[in-house]
Amino acid sequence: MNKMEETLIPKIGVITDVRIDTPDIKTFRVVTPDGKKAFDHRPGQCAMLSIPGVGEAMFSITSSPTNTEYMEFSIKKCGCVTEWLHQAEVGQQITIRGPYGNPFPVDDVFAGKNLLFIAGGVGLAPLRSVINYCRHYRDRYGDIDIVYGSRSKDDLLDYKEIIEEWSNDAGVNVHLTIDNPQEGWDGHVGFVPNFVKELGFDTNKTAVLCGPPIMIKFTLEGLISLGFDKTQVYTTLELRMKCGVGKCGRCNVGSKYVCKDGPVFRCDELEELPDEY
Amino acid sequence: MRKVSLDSINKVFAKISESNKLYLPVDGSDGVAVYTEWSEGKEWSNALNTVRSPKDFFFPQMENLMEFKTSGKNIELVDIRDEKEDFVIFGVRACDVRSFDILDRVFLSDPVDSFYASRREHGIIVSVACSKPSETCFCKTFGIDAANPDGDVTAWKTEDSVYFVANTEKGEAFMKKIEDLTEECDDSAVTAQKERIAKIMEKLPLADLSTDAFGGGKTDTFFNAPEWDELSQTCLGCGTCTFVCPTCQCYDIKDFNTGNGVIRYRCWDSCMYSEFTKMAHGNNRLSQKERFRQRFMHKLVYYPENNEGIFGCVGCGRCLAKCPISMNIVKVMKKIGGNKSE
Amino acid sequence: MQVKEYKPLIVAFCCNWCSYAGADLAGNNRLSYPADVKIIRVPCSCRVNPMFILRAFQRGADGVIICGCHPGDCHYTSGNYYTRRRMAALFSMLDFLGIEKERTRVEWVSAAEGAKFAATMNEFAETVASLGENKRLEDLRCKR
Amino acid sequence: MQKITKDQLVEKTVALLSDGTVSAVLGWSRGEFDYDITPAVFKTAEDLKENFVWNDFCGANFSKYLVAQTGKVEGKILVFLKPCDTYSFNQLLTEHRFDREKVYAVGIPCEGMADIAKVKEIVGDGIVSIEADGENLKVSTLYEDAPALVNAKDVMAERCVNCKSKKHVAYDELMGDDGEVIESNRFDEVARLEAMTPDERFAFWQNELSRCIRCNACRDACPACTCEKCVFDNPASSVENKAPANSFEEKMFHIIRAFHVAGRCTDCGECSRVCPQNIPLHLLNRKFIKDINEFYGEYQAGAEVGSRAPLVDYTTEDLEPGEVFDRGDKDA
Repeated sequence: MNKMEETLIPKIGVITDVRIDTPDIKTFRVVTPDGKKAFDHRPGQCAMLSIPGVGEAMFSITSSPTNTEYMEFSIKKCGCVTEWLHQAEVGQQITIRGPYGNPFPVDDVFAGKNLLFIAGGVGLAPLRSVINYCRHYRDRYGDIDIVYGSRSKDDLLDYKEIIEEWSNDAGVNVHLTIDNPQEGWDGHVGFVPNFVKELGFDTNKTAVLCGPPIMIKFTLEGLISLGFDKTQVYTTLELRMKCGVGKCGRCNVGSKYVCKDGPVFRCDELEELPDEY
Repeated sequence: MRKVSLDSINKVFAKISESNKLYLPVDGSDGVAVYTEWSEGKEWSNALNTVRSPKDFFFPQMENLMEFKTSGKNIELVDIRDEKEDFVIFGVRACDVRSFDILDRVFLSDPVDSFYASRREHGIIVSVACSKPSETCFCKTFGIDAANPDGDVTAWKTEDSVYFVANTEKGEAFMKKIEDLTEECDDSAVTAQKERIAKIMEKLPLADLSTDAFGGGKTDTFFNAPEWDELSQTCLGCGTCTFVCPTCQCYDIKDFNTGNGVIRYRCWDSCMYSEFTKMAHGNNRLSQKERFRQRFMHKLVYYPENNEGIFGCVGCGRCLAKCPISMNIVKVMKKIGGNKSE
Repeated sequence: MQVKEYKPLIVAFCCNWCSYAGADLAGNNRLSYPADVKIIRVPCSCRVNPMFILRAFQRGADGVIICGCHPGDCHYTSGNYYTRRRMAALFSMLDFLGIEKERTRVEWVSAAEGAKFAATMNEFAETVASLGENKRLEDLRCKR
Repeated sequence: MQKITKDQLVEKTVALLSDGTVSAVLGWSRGEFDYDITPAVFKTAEDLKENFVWNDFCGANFSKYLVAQTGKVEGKILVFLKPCDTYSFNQLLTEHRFDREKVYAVGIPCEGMADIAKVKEIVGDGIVSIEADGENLKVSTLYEDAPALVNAKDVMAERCVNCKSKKHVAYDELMGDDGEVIESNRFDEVARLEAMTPDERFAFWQNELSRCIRCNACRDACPACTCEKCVFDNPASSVENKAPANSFEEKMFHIIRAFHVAGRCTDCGECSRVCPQNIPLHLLNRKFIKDINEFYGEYQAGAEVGSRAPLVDYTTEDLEPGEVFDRGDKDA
């Protein structure tokens, strides 16, 4: 057998930078040992990161494909792999394989549209890749609105980038909210779904949703009450995955495999799946 | 068509095993047939089938994928895939031959699983027609002809002889090797056997089982069927059905720390297990009902939806014989299919 | 190729209150026992779960010995009585599976019995050495 | 041939259902053939009349189902208990695994259950029907014109051949006559293995356990295995494992499984009944039972509610682990 390409066999990656974003989210910069980007990807796609002996897990790639030097992953501490990563230092090697899943349709469906990004908590991680992609090719898209909420000011991911870069872009409107009032916060206070309704967006937009399941559920209801159609709303799913290529059977929901056919789904497509995600 | 007398079949096995490893069902100490590497003195079992399906040969219960050596912050990855040699699996029944096709559609679809692919490439399948199907057999339901199985070579075993026909290039090469031991013959004995088997197939208790109610696009019809509660009520949540099933292909990837390195291996997994879909933040299939439903929906609806209507079951009857509580796909099909088959 | 002299790896689970102190005393008194005896301190001999013993064998031990306080002297009153029953049952089962019974042992060693500790270990290591490598409860993956 | 009939059981059950004594019934439900019987929860008289069966293939022990079902059912659930099942029932009660108040236990006599594998050994494959006919089973197959008559004793499951008791140790109501604890030969096979050399024993178990596919059926069917989360399912235990990666893991799983139920195992034999690979797992459990009887005095788990299992008990006079091997010269 000529050793064929095997998707389950990863590449070695090196963590070259660790940024502490919030008390439980860190952003890791990963390149190959020779300093290159491990592979090309599209906005919304994922990668499998692993630490030998600890485990392997799927993470969305936070950095934009337009960044050709490295990849970034914003990772919340919640299980054994993420806990281990949070203890890792710069220079630590890990393994990486991918890219997996379907990207957001940035070049066809999104082209020329007004975009509305709605994220809650670490749900901004997969959207950051799309947002920065769209900002990079600013002239291809209409207005961009970003609604982002978190538990508190300290839990807002990429706060510096949001304030210093996104807010200053022409035609990009950022709307931030936190769950409870906090000293030193003069922005909006309240949950994302209500905030979306208060902001009352025009329906001439394509919306992209990401966050905890409960937030997605109520925000989607909110958007529909504003007159949005489900075909205008995209979201991403998360299920347990092992292989990443639609074979191991873990992320199978209905006839779809979230790793291969998702994680990006249009909300009307989601509705056709059995209620198991 | 060529034949060899049953008395001389061991000579055929000896000839083949000169150049290739040869596996065939052999009765174990407890009388249960197991695929065993042939060597002098081992006899081809008369059993209808093995408890463990031959999917093992292509998708083993456990296989090492790669190794890691770690030192400080560095990781060294060792690709441990090795060169495979051709091997022969002899005596595979029609249902199990079809199961390879079902597995192929998973493992050989893009991206190809190279571990599976290399085994598949090197495996030569000699199938054998069934002469005495069991009451648990229902391969006919899935359009499988027990009297005329696929495979690189098809064999028929009669009272005194074994007849062979090659179906593929690999099969031709196999026949070439045993040319001196076999003689050209007409197909009258085989035709007679085929007719006899066809009659038995008609009489099997599950002969009327039909898949008409199932298939792709039926998710909404069955997903919320009230019968799932009753069907799954006493399911133990063990993995017997999945592990004896020739088409179940779910797997887990795990790491084993040997103390001087890490072995990453994969092993069979079962959607019936409670932690199959468990994530750090929760589980999307909390009860046994949901897990039970997943297994059967996958075989009867999801798989055909993705594979031009082909069902993920071959009717081998292993789960009928082995489930500790005798709950199985036939009972599920009859119950939720609304007895449309009767 | 140089043939390495075979030295058995012994895992000794020692209770914190008696046997570990006994081992300590053996050390303080410069009594010698094989360096390949690896001591694992446990709060009480009854902390030793059968899984610990199997895992020791998996990871390369050739013999496993459990040392606790003498019956009646347990720091927790009755822990070692439970150990006694459990290990009797477990060792008998290992023997039933054909695993050499000489590879497992329970000994009671008090904090004052440094000499007994050393003697026990010497004798146990010798016994295990005479059996050779643990083959019947080995995990080949850990032997490379 | 069972002494009590299906009709008697159905009649009794329908009466208890209709007068409101119980709201559900744990019983055996008919299958496609006459031997593939599924445990089921019946809630209506119609369902019972149509699907309830009682024959020589009703081997499943329902005790463990009570753990889950008593929590699901409003009111009382009726459970049928064969004599051996009553021991498991008591053992679960001892361990406070279900609420006795929610159960209406009906003891039924058992003349021993048949093993379909043994039937097939005698009459061959292709069984289309099995009927009780006096002392015999009348078995019709696809391949023989006349049905074969097989003596029920000749096809009895191993655990029934070595039945330890026909006495019901727990019930709210008993149908038919109660039996007695029986002097059985159930330890003979264990003794035979004990008499072998360690090498022979090792070869024996290596051969048996190498067939294990780690389907966990033995664990999941065992009425004594009722941990909410098994150590072998717990990723944090570092022994979580789904596949028998090698002979070590096969042994580890079976040693730990048997050890964990040692002293609590009632010897109901479900582990061996459900094993798809026909591994004689009950021998491991019986070895523990035999040892415990010899070391610490006769003990039958589940014989009475509340008894203290031998491995969570002690006396100051217990024998030393090293003495275990000195008592006899079985290894000589």
